[in-house]
Amino acid sequence: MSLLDKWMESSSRHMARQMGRRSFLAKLGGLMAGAAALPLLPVARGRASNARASAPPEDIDGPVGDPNACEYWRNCAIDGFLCGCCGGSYKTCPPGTEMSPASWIGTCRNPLDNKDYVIWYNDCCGSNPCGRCFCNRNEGERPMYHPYRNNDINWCAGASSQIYNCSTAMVIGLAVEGQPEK
Amino acid sequence: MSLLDKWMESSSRHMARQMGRRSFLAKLGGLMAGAAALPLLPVARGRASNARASAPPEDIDGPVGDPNACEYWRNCAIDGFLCGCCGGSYKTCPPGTEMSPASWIGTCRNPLDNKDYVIWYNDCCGSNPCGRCFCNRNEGERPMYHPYRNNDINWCAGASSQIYNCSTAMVIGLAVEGQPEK
Amino acid sequence: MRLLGASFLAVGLIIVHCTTGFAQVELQQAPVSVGADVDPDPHGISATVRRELGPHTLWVADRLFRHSILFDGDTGNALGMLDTTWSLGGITPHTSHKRGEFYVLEPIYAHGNRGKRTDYVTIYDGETLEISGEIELPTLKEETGHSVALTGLLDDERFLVITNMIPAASVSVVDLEARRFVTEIETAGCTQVYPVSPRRFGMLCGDGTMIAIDLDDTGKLAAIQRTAKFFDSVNDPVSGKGARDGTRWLFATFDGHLNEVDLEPNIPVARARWSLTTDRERKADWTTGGKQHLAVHAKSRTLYALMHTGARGSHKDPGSEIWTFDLDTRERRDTFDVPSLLPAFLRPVLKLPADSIGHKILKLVLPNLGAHSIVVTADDQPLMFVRHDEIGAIGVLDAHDGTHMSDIEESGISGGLMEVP
Amino acid sequence: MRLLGASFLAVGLIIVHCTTGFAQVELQQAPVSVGADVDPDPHGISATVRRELGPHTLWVADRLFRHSILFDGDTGNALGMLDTTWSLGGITPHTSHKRGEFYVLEPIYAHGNRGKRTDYVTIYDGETLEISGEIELPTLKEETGHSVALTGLLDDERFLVITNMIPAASVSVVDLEARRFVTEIETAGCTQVYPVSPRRFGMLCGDGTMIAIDLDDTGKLAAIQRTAKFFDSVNDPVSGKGARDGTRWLFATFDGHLNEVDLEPNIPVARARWSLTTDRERKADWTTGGKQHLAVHAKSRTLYALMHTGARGSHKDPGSEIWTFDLDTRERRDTFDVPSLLPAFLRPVLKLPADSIGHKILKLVLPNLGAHSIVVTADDQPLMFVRHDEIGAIGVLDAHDGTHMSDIEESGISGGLMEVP
Repeated sequence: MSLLDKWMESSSRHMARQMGRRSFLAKLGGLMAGAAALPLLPVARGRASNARASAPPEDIDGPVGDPNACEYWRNCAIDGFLCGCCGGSYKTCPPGTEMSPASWIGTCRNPLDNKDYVIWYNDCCGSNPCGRCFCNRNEGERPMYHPYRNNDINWCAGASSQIYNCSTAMVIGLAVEGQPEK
Repeated sequence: MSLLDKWMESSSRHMARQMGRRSFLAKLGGLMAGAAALPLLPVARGRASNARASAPPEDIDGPVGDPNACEYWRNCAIDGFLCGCCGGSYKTCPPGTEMSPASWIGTCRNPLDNKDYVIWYNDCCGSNPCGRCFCNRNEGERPMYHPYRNNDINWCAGASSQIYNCSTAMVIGLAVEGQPEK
Repeated sequence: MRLLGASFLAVGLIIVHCTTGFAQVELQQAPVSVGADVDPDPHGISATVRRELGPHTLWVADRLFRHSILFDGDTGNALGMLDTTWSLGGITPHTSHKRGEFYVLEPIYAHGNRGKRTDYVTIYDGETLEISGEIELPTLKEETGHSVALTGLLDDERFLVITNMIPAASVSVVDLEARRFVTEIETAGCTQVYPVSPRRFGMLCGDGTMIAIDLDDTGKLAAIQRTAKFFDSVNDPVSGKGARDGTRWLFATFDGHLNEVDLEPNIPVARARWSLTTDRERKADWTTGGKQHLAVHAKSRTLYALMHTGARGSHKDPGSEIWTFDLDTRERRDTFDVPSLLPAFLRPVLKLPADSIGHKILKLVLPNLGAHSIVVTADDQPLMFVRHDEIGAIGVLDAHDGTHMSDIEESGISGGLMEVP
Repeated sequence: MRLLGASFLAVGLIIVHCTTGFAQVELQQAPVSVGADVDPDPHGISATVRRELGPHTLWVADRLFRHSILFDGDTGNALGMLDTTWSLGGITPHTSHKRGEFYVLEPIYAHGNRGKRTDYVTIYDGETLEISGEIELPTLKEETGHSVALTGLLDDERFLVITNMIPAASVSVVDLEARRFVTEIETAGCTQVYPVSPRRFGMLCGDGTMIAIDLDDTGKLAAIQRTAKFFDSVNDPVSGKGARDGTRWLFATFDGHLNEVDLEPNIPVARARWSLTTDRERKADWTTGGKQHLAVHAKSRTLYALMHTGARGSHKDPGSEIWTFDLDTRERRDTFDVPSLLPAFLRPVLKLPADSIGHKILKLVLPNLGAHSIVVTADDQPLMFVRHDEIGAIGVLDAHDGTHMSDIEESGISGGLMEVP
């Protein structure tokens, strides 16, 4: 079990104990209903200073470097239409759609720096399915009892409309470990 | 111009004069809203006695005799999904759908008796498109300014739901003439 | 406004009454002599679905057409279809044979694709397919995906249980007899629903266990019992795509091991897992995969598994072969090839006659994409239906010997699930 | 209820604020050291459509996905998409360049696919594609088909005119500036709308004439003028699938004759028709056909006609060739082959890399189904887009010489229309 997964387990238990499950869920629900500006992450990250911050290298040859190809390195656990083929990009939703506040994650290796990144597959919601660039890759994907690693859930259920348009592939940060089974 | 078409022209003008267009449309609208049991036919027929009535011969070899084939003799001006592939038949709507009260007509020749029949392509409405056995034949089909011979109009617009599922091909009677261009 | 000198005014100018299928003209005007000696087809008749569904009946869900089609698996004929309004649907309707009803779960927005969302269980009459009722669900958490086991009808067809996932795992219970929502049961860490009796269903848990939830006669939570830990959810997770064998549910792991959980005892019991593959097959990367990748024919004690070769991460890839096993001895019995479904998908698109030369060329040229889903009927002459998630054709196999008997063409376009009601 | 000893409780347990794209953890708990030295991608950003649409922008409507996609015709990239909620949709949105808005006509039911129907013009912001307004239409007669010329935006982008057909022909006028429905004009015997100026549009009539309808500055009917009879609606009807050339509209008859109607004079004038085919070609059954079968490039005075060989009744069949004519001299200029669109449709289904051997085999083996629709951009380096009604791929041609430059793949599945906004 990866550190990440272990942490998820312990931190969620901890939180539930601290807050009481009811109040925690109530708070969560309130936040979700309240503002699309409050994304719900299954991981936390350090207060990185902008000075130190960098981005993963993207100058990769072939489909592994093409954000609109299923083979794109970030797409290792994506299931859906690539937003880059729908008017958005792998980091932005198409015009008129809303990014889901909750979503699943994957752990994908960047072939240039050989580092594993945690990728957050945010769905874009509120418009009929895009219908372009369908990809289904499942490296490190897990069944529904591991929800934050499951790509069969309609994550738009957390948005103001559950109508699914497409999926993005955004970097949250470096992974401490590789995919959970490794 | 076929007798049928001429008659349509004169009878509709006649009716409109008789009733006043406003009241005629009001009546028509009321009937359409009121009951699905009141179909709106672009032709009229004699009070045929049941005793004299017969049906066109249907024992035809090959696709011309297969109601679920585009080549079926009655389908000469159909545009849509064949109801026989959707849970209904060429004479009945699929379960749960409603036959449109108004529709377009075609004039198709039965290859066994070599007679021309007026076919009434009633749409079945209220369920999402069937998606099976799509056919588009346009023998005698006319542009939208000849509405009762036009199969591009969504005839479900006359039903209680304009959602189109499939199309039937029902005999109204013998045609006095062949297709209008002949 | 001046009259435009129109050649005609409107469509449908003659009003005709349709009484017991016979058309009577209502106008004074002399009608054209159309069909005086031909019986007109009666207007306004809708077909019905026969009350007793045959053993080879099949529900097929499609996300893009937003409906499920009920097929006669022997003829490939459609018997009827039911709408699903949502955009990511693809769950087949539930069937009450007792009450003669079908049930569709659907979120409905107040204004087209927008506005307030309310979830309903829509009740259809089993013969007319007309809506006979609606049950409003107070929860807005049903997750509207398209996996197996998101919803389950318990054995006496009274309680429907529905998986919720966001923001937390829970189950909604609906009383279909009383036509009302009953309760929501929090199931922290456990999800998907696996019915085994009128009042009990199982759920898979992230800690490697399975729970059995017992309802009381009102549908409220009575008890929760848990198996010992029987799988490693990180290193060899069991797929949620299970197959039922009486009171047992069978689950394959990503690595091709089979877990059997008996949910009959008060405290459910997981039996020791066994491998669907030999060491040699495992080395060649054979494993289970797909969307509905296990099926059981209980009478002949047969387990069917959809198999492919692939590394980790391939657990949703389509299978190329179907392996059959004896459910009791666990011995491998047979191997069926998954038929190529692309020719049956393309034939109608290209308007090629069945078995024409063009159709045969398609069969020769087109690659076999495999299948994501298999289901098997429960009768003595069982059929197996196989489907690829992205093309709309279903292969029909003799489930005894794997003979590819026919195809159901135009069953949809985009995958959802299949179910023998 | 006892706690289930879950391995986790819910998804999304850590609340993170996203301010100017930078994530800040809100919890006291020590977070995992994820990405401390990597800039996370900012959450919640939606793209916008550029304010000035390029000359090669294309709207493509699809009935099955129930949306229209805005494409950049040069790159084949999607710029955005707008929903249409109805089941038989397939009309592209209207564009106001002046106000930076798009308009979609949609019937909305009170309850999913059922309940009271209300029709709306839904207004979208041209950059964000968010809904900025709705105009309710009191009429319930909009006929929701998918032909050309069912709706038309008049030249100064103020008035939208909408064809009604059932139970009688009429036109609804909507003031898009004031965002209100204005009036319904009865047009007995005349239908479809052909804009020619800010206040005037034409309509084709069943008696073989065309009318010009003039609106006043409030959108109400000012006058109706009628041409002499210029076509025989029974023996050689003009297709309603016209192409605009300034104040003139061009219509082909089923037999391949071209009619030109000049709607500039107060009383509109139909010029003498001319034939697109020679006697020899006519004998070989060459004629126009399809769904959008004429296109005009005004600057180069070019008329494009989608041509096929076929008998009466073939007027909606796909075309195999595109013939070009000089609009002024009426001389035939060139012949373009319609490219085969099936390989571009199947390539993504089969997940074949572009120009792979498999892709090339498809090109060799698959039949050319032709195309139902053509549109041409208005600029100096015009592109022609060609589409088959039943497969989702669009061919991109150099409109000067017919070179097949590229394909726009996955533009939809079921054909609607195309429009250069």
